[in-house]
Amino acid sequence: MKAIKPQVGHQVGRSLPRLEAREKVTGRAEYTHLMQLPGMLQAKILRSTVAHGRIKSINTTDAKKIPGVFGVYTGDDIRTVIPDPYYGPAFHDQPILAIGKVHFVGEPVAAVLAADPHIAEQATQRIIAEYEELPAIFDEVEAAENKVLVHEELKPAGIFADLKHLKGRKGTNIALDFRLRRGDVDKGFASAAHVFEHTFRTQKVLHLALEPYASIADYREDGVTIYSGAQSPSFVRTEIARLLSWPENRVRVKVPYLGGGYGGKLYIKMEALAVALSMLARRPVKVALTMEEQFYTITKHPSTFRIKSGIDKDGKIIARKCEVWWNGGAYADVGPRLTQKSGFTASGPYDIDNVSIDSYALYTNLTPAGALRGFGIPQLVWAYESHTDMIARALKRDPVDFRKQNLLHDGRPQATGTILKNAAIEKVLDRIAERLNWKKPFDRGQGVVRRGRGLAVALKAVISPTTSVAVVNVAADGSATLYCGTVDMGQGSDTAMAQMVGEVLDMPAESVRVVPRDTDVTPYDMGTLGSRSLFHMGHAVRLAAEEARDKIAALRRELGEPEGSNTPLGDLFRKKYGMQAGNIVGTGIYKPDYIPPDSSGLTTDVTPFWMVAGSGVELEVDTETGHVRITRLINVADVGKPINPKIVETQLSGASLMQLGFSMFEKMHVDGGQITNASLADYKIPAIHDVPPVMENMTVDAVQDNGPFGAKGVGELATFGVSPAIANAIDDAIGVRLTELPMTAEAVLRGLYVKDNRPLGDD
Amino acid sequence: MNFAGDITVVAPRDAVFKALSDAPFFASCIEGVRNLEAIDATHFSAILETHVAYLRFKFKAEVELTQLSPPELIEAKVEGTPFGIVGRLTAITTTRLSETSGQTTIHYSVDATITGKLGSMGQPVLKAKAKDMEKHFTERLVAAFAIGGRGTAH
Amino acid sequence: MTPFDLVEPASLKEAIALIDPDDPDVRPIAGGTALMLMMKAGVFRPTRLVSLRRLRNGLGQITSTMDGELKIGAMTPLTAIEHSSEVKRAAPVIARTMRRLANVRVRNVATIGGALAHADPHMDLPPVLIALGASVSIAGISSERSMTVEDLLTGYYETALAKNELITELRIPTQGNSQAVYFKVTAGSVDDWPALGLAAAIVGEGDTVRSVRLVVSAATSKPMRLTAAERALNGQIANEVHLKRVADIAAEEADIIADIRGSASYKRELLRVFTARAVRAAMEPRGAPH
Amino acid sequence: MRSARTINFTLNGRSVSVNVQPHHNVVEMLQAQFALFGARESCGQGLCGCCTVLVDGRPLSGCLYLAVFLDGTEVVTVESLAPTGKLDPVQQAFIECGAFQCGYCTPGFVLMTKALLEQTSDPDDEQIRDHLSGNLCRCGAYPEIVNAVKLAARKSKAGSTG
Repeated sequence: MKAIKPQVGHQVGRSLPRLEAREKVTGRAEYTHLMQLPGMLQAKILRSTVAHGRIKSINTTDAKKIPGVFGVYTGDDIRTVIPDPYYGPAFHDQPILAIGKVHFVGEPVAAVLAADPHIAEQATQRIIAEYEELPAIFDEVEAAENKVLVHEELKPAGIFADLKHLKGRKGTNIALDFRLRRGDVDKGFASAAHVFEHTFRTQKVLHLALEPYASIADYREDGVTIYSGAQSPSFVRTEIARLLSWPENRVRVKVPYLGGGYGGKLYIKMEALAVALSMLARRPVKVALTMEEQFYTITKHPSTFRIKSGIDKDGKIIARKCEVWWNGGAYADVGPRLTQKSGFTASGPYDIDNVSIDSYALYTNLTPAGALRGFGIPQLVWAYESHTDMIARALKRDPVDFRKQNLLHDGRPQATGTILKNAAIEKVLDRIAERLNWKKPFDRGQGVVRRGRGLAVALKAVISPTTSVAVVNVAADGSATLYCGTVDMGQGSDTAMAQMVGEVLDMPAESVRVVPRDTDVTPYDMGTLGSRSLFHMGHAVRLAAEEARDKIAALRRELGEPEGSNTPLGDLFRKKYGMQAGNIVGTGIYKPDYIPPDSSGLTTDVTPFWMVAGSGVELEVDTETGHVRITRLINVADVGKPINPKIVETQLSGASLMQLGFSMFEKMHVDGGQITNASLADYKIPAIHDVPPVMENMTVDAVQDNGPFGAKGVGELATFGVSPAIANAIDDAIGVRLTELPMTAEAVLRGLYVKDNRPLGDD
Repeated sequence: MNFAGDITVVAPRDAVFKALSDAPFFASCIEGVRNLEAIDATHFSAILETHVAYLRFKFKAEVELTQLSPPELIEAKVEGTPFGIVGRLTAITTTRLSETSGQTTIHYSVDATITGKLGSMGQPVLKAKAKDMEKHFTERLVAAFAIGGRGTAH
Repeated sequence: MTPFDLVEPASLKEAIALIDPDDPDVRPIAGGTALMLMMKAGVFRPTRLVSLRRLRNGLGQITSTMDGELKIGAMTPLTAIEHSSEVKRAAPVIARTMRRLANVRVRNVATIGGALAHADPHMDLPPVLIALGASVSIAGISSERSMTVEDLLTGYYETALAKNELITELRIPTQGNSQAVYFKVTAGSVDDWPALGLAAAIVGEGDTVRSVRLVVSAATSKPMRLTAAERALNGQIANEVHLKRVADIAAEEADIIADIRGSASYKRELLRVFTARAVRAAMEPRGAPH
Repeated sequence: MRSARTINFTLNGRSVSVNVQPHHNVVEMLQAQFALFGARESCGQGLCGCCTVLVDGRPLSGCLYLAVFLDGTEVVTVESLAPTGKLDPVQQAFIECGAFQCGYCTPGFVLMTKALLEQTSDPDDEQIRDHLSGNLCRCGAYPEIVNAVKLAARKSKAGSTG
């Protein structure tokens, strides 16, 4: 092996391979799903078979009799150790095991513990649960009518002040109603030369991390240790401490590498159940789900988006009304947050004087929905960028020119009123158009196969306000260790953070040790989500490293070193302590400014940075079968100054491929509340043959002035524009407009047949 | 999962209604139903056992006649629990009868839901099986009325 | 999975004797790729499995007879068939089909006998084998019999095999001037179970179809010959006008099932399109790429 | 209780003998009895490739293969590829090309690549994609994986000739 030579000098901007690369290619990287503790029991879960119902009885007698079964537990048992066993980041609405009622097919109802998972699984089949079925509701728009109620009463969590007014509200499925009013949208429509209204829908899809959800809890009288594939260990600690009425320092959360997260492993998932079972069993307990069970855990939000735009005679968008219904499933998870935060930018990256936005979080009797790479933005962009092209087409305007006429620019207020800054929207659009040779004629083909091209651009406000804390510890030999709570789930954060430490302390990034996440050791971080880590934790890490650097400088001065001395650190420590001893510890805390929106949804400071990206697509359509072949996929993003260009490129590439699956074929099919394709045999994710033959992933030349080293986040960016770019290209190729995801071959062919006035039958 | 179809038999509507609302007769037309027991006039229980190749599926089923409007409408609700595997089968069946020139057409529709493991992974094969059972049901029904007449299924 | 016993007989006779025809919880297991899925899903909980692994030596050969008939032992892994030069020579369509069949790991383990006995209508090989006119040899407790693959597959997972019968060999007759193609049509991801499978084997003479076998799969509950379409093609000139007619006949005669991969109406359209495409491809001059 | 049995096979170059239950699959056996976690179950249906092991040189899905069937075979897991700490050219290529993100699927892709290069020393793009079509990477590192396989082919060649 050629050893990779540690590089001295600038560390930021290096395409350094991931620090943990060796662990991963040798199969030795640690993941919770694979961990074993001595004396550990395995849990298997009995899940609800009705979408909405009252639990009449749960008979565990037969299951308990199976040799090897340690115990069988229901919600009542959980309550003996955790009296109020409801959890969740926005609402405390989700019981550890169902209590009284079940709210979706697949909801955990009982759990079996055994040393042998085969035995535990077998025993779950012997539990007899009886339900009295209640009417269920599955569609988000129907749920808003409140004819069937999922929950009797809303139970917002205390941590978000702006949800407090929802406490105890009855008779509604609306968990949150975000409202933004800017200018006068009705006046705008009245004075418009053209008004367009379209409705778009997205389907239920899954994160489908290849490492399914897993948590292990080891409960002792004096504390509990949790090993978990969690994206937000600090939140898990807080939430478990709350459930147990303990101080946080008795809860320890350790997070090894994650086999994928994509938003699914945020907040709290299997941890509470693992802790409760460990309390009941007084043994370490592992709750490790199967692939099928992931379909009953958390999904992306299906959505319906009705969008209406008024255009003046010159082609300027003067008014836009957005109504979005988010299908949150049976428990709120972080849906209300998503409803609000994505609502800020629902009107898109356009400069529009009159905007009205209503965004509703709805309860339904489906698997709960939460964050999934983009936090609602891909659903919104799908609608508004399809809408943009439809308007351009109807007005016979070039889609790029029409966008350019209406784009938001730095210095102008975005819908919330916050002034846009460091948002290279036009640069991104121009680059996509340039890569697509937009100005040049395009061969759309003749005969069976037709060709088309399309693009889309998008804007997102990062989640705010959130806090990150980091510690940099320089040892007496001069080596540095970083303690931070950002979870590396494949996005390469450990590497990027090490590069920042290396940059400040002038040492090779690969020599910096990044400590695995452990809440006993690594300080607080709000969570690894929403492309926030590089910016927020990046600043905390930078500040911690700078403090360490300053302390080293002070030490040099104290020891009488001349200005500009480069005496090795080890020698300094020896000089100070007489031997290799001591530490220098630097800490950094970062929390950006934020002003919450007023009752009209307006604020002058909605985000510390704007996320900007877009995609361009060329494709072929087989007009006899509807098959779409994407021949070229271009993703362009504004990431400020990339810390690690190679990792940035692969993040863009990977995110766009994930969104390609959501765009073209991924869909959870639901029949009577039951997901009927809950396996990789029937729920397909993109595989190697689905990758477009040509992919280009690039960043525009930009600097985020307030970012660490000019950088900002990247993880979600390339999900934004993919779906509408494809839909726009399909329309360009064959004149068929799809308004619902996924854009399957069948949907395309049906569209063609409708266009030909011979619609396909329904059977 | 939805099924619907028409079956025409050569018999007057009253006779067909009477036959179809007779639980033992009705059950005898469904392949694999046994141990039919009447709990009261409108509630029944039975065991449904069927197989696909070497896979056996056995349900404990409870049937409730939710509406009997002679001579044209029968509605029933079926709830089944499989043995040995977590799941649930629910079905709402609607049967309407119409008579034209001595023939009665049975318009049936079944709205069935299967949850649990069978529902998450077994839908395609169970659907194929249900289609088979549908055919079988039609054949038996037509045959039952064929004595002295002829029925057609389509 | 629930625990079970595993027996590994060394001879075919012994294996058949170990399969109790009256006990539905006893099954033979070859590669096991399909059976394992059933057991993991909990829909099949055997008490005993009879492993056929030790029969590989006797039933794992690929040979061809003097008159060009191909004989493939039932325990031959799909990979061996995929890479066999004899198979490539006698029926190149099989090697082409294999490339997109399941994946390398499954093909390394799954056997041809096990695959046929599994009888999942979505599988790629059965329609191809039916188009090629293939048969299987079947061994029972005291007798042997032979059956076409077409007759073997009777429904979704259903075969004409008695419980204690085992497929011992697959036989593919010499193809002469016949040219065969298979279209695996997926509706979403490129790698998926097909929404439609369509196999065609045609002896053509110029534009004229001398004999044809057309087989639909995946969209139906078992792979089925499109006999009406075959009749309409036989002896006819396969021009576009006629192909359109044949495609309509095919779409009319197949009993198409809707599932998550597509509605019946859509699959019927696919069947129309691919009937024509398959005939065109199989009528192309030899050596032309498909 | 069903009877366990003893099987003998070669695991990463060493002869081993182990007691297994008939219903245990290869992944369970490797994890429980040898603490080898490179092969791991994800989809449980042989579709994702996370559980890939090489048996007699051929890759198979360890989650769908009964452990008892390993009797008399030669088994190679990802852990054997860097026996002295020196990475295999395939592993090195995956690192250099950035051919993974979360890493959960990586051992499977590495072993599949190893098997491909044993068969075909210089595969083209289509052969690579066909061979890897049954391995899933939810992070979407496929373009980098294809590059890595090509780089590994070059490295392996250079290694064997030099």
